Amino acid sequence: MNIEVDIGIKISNPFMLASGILDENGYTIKKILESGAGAAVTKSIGMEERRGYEPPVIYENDPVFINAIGLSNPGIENFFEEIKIALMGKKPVIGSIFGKDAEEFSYIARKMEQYGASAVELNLSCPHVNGYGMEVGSDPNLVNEIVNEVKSKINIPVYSKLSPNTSDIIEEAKAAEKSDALVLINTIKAMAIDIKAKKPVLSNIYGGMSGKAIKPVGIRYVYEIKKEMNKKIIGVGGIENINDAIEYIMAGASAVQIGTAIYKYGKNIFNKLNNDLISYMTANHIDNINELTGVALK
Amino acid sequence: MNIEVDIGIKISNPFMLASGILDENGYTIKKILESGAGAAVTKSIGMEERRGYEPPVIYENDPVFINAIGLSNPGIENFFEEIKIALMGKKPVIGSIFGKDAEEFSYIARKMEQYGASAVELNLSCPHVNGYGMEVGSDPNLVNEIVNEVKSKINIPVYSKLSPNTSDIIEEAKAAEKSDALVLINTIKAMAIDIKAKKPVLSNIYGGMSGKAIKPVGIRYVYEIKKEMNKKIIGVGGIENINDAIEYIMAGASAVQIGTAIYKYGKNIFNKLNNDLISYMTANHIDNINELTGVALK
Amino acid sequence: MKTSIIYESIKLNDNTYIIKFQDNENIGPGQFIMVWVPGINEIPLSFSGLGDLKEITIKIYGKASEHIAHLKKGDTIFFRGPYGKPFENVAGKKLLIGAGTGIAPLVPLINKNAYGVLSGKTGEDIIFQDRFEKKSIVTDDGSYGKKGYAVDALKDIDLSEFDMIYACGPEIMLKSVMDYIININGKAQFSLERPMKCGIGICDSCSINGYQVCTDGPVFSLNQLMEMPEFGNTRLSYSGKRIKI
Amino acid sequence: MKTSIIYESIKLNDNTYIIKFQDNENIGPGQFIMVWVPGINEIPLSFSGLGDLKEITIKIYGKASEHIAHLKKGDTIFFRGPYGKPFENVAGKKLLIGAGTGIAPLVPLINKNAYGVLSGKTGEDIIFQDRFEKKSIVTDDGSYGKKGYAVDALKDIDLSEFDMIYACGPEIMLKSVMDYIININGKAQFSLERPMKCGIGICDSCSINGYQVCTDGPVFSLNQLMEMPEFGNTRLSYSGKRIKI
Ligand SMILES: Cc1cc2nc3c(=O)[nH]c(=O)nc-3n(C[C@H](O)[C@H](O)[C@H](O)COP(=O)(O)OP(=O)(O)OC[C@H]3O[C@@H](n4cnc5c(N)ncnc54)[C@H](O)[C@@H]3O)c2cc1C
Ligand SMILES: Cc1cc2nc3c(=O)[nH]c(=O)nc-3n(C[C@H](O)[C@H](O)[C@H](O)COP(=O)(O)OP(=O)(O)OC[C@H]3O[C@@H](n4cnc5c(N)ncnc54)[C@H](O)[C@@H]3O)c2cc1C
Ligand SMILES: Cc1cc2nc3c(=O)[nH]c(=O)nc-3n(C[C@H](O)[C@H](O)[C@H](O)COP(=O)(O)O)c2cc1C
Ligand SMILES: Cc1cc2nc3c(=O)[nH]c(=O)nc-3n(C[C@H](O)[C@H](O)[C@H](O)COP(=O)(O)O)c2cc1C
Ligand code: FES
Ligand code: FES
Repeated sequence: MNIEVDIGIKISNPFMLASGILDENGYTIKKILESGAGAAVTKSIGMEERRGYEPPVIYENDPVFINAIGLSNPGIENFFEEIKIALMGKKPVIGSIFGKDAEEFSYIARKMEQYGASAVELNLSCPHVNGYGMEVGSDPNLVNEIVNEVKSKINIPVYSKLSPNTSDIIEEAKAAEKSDALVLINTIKAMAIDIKAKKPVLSNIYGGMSGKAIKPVGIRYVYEIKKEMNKKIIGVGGIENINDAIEYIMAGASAVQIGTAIYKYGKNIFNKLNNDLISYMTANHIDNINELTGVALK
Repeated sequence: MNIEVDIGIKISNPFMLASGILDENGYTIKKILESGAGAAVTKSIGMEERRGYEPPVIYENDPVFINAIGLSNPGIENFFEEIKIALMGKKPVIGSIFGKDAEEFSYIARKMEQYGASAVELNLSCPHVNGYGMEVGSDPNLVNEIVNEVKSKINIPVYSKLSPNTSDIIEEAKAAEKSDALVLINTIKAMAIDIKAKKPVLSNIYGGMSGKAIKPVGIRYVYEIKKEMNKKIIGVGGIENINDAIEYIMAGASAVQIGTAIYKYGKNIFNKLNNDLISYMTANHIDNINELTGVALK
Repeated sequence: MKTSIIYESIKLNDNTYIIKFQDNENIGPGQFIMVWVPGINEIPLSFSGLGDLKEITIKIYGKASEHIAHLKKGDTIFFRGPYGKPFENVAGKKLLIGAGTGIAPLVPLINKNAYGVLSGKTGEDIIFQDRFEKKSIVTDDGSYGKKGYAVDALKDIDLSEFDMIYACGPEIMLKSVMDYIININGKAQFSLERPMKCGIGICDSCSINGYQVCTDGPVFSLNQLMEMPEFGNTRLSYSGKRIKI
Repeated sequence: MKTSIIYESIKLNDNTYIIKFQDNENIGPGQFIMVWVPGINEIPLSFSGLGDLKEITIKIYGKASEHIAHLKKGDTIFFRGPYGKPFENVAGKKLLIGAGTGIAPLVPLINKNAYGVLSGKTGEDIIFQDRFEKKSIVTDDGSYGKKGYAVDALKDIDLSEFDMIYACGPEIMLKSVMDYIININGKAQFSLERPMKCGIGICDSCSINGYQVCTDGPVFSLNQLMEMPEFGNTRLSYSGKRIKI
């Protein structure tokens, strides 16, 4: 039975840690890899150290989960040690990065490659400096420039993570065509008000919704883009169990990432997913997990 | 204690029936009005009779609810009798309409006015004929043209219902500035795959997600737009109980619409919301519900 | 979506089949499920058997019913539900009136105290007649039983001796039965069929005078139906256009 | 977000307050809540009293703690939780070591069998000393009790007679306690404080060697801590930069 998948690099199982969840401290990443994840994506790292927003940075009311961490990160120059520690987990570590333009992205990507990352994931869903409320990812020309620039500067695979907060994700995906894989989706902009306090809960007011509630949106984007272009896709958004993961795979994903579910099921969700995948494949007479990718499109 | 609200017309309480849910048959609308709704919006009606999609037209797996009814409707010429029956409910009936251009919208709007509708709601979130995957609502020029044209042709209030499947809803809202109120939000494009059948569940593959899962997105749009422009807003998306309704009102809504929750709580949800609103206002010493509109913005 | 494996398929006549499958859900007589045929359609079907082995009886009208009717042992059936309100099963004497496959949801009500009235266009349409000890059979063309409609068969029966009358079939037939029994026996339950899309009371396509057949029905009492001017009169088409029945 | 109405507020010293409020939740000693001050911040606080009237003891450091400390009877407190794993409360003899407000979460463990070691920068920082029958008090400046650190006080005590040692305070103090007792008494539980954002094990800001203080802790056993090279050594800053402790 084969559960190894190829996303430009080979990973021993299709379950990856999503960016921003338990992946700031190298020791935590190491532990997640030891708990069964096939690979781990780091927190998104930028040029400079960034404090991020003050708490409350999360709102949790199952099935709704909203976060506004605010891209807090130590800056790429301070991230070497964490990657080094994480790599003791002996599985691929993928560096998630953000920047304001192609130059920043490619600088950070090169650093990640030097630090030993197996691939980089471009977080194209972060706020754009040159325009209120805009996101890098909603400007196809900028996406195109960033992806091409990064691809030309490093030798490890490049993944583009796209934002669902857009009217035309296909245009975006096409702009990112040179990527080795597309990562779909990031969080959906949302907010919550506490009616007793009569105030927004998050200190930043707006945040990104993740978890169970966004799975149908993630499935839609994976399916829609897989149908439109034959690109490797990594599915993410609301995966809580093996059935959710299989749904993403059938929609067209080659691998999947898990984030929010960890607060409900703990780090051991990766071991469980692996076991449940084997059981699923046995029960359904599937020899190779890759057979299932995109079957719902047929 | 005052629970009457003004949305261009006065309605006796802030709870309205959302478009597309139990509002195709005039008798059902009448019953909903008798069950305590302050007003009811009809199903979206177009120029011609439309069959809509074949079943499955819904996917239900609480908290996820997705529909793809496909704008089935009898065509405006055949809708007079339903409005006539609905009006026996003795409360405002609001005609939801869709079309491909300003001319169609204004023709149908005039008909709705003649039929006795108290206001019209422009469904600006339906598929655009002239462009794959596009929606009328994501073209601000078209929105502007439609709203201005309809406003100039009828004497009853005009509401614009906007789509959340866009990167810049503020631009859209501004394009619809002449409306008497904005209705936020319509469903979020989504889909579900049945992993046993290995196929998308909905016959149309894609559908619109509504219910609990989208409330934080609706709250965000109401808040964001209320902050940007001082327009009357009708909030809709995932309201299941009085706390959800109050959250929308605090975010900036003057009235709210209820759709999906009806399958869980039945038509009597309107009576319950009214009773619970009175209890809430009593407990919190609020004399006039309008005081609460937008308090979270302060 | 639930699934079950077909345990047995029985051909009743040229275009009617019984399909049996395992399901532990506690289902009442008259309730229904929405059966999905992936890639084709989803249709409402009620139960003709309610044990641990559930039984549906299906007549082929179009693609979906054809696909379901031809399911074989070992195939998978996809469905959601059960939905709707069941018949209230009384202890006393029951009259069961079924037109064509309309008899199917009444089958679980059959016992020693039940008298059956079975109607059909031709003899081919008469099914489950051997399940009844006492019965009347009528066909439109007289090819089996007496010639006539269900309501004609009632004229030979003393309705006052029944504690409950149950009827299921096309709305036009139900209306004629209602009009006939209304002055004789007020205790009756009717199972209605109207076009269904959602099955859960949200799309309004199956509605009748503010009631949703899928959630408030499909079983309604005589008293409820008497207050529904739409009954036997008008309904909405699949697109939502009001049409005559 | 949960809410409760403040029942009582008690001033302990210039910048330390006890706040009492009703909450029926069953909370263990050492568990904590995230207290939200709308418009300002959200901070972790543990309990110094666990009855039906819950009690938190709070020292003013910045805006959030100031706001909470100044809550008055009748005001509303907003919080979520309880979170984290509690101390395991043993039946035998207990040594409770608290530095400053670090003594607060140990208060619910006090009984006849408890011996307290209270430390502080000055005498002002020593709180809850009257709750202990038997105790040692040390201050950095010698303004109250003996002059010295918590670990100095331990040197006068026969640690082998305790069934469990409990300690709470700054990590640097916990580390020195650990280093001291490690060879004498292996039965100890430490409550750690690291910067918290989410409180539910997802943001990684409170982590120590792969463990999340908010969910795997805040209470860790001596054995667990011995396997954590980060303990008392490095941690991540609020932005995620590795810094010396
Ligand atoms: C609550 C409920 C319970 C039902 N239970 C059963 C059941 O137990 N067994 C069963 O066989 N059917 C039952 N039906 C009817 C069944 O749902 C329809 O026959 C089915 O939807 C036909 O689908 P199709 O796609 O095969 O045919 P379609 O393609 O929808 O129809 C093909 C042609 O047949 C006509 N047609 C379809 N259905 C009927 C009908 N019922 N009567 C007369 N003409 C029809 C259509 O108008 C069309 O001309 C029930 C319906 C409801 C609402
Ligand atoms: C699990 C856990 C339980 C806790 N329980 C309690 C409790 O029961 N009672 C209590 O008073 N505190 C407790 N704390 C500490 C408390 O959360 C902080 O004191 C609080 O976050 C300070 O927030 P602030 O916004 O008021 O100050 P900030 O604005 O965050 O800080 C102002 C200044 O004080 C410094 N500072 C902040 N907190 C501390 C601290 N704890 N020690 C030393 N310097 C500090 C900061 O570095 C800064 O320079 C606990 C912490 C954790 C992690
Ligand atoms: C607390 C939190 C922090 C996140 N931070 C990042 C980030 O730094 N970069 C990024 O690309 N995505 C970030 N995400 C998005 C996740 O990687 C993921 O796309 C999203 O949460 C959907 O997956 P999930 O439902 O499994 O969490 C974050 C999500 C959460 C919940
Ligand atoms: C079954 C169904 C049909 C709908 N049809 C329409 C429609 O015809 N026109 C429209 O503007 N919105 C339509 N909507 C969207 C609702 O009016 C509403 O905006 C959305 O469902 C969010 O509200 P809710 O969560 O309370 O359902 C439909 C929603 C559902 C669930
Ligand atoms: S089938 Fe949709 S309301 Fe009955
Ligand atoms: S505070 Fe976020 S992981 Fe502990």
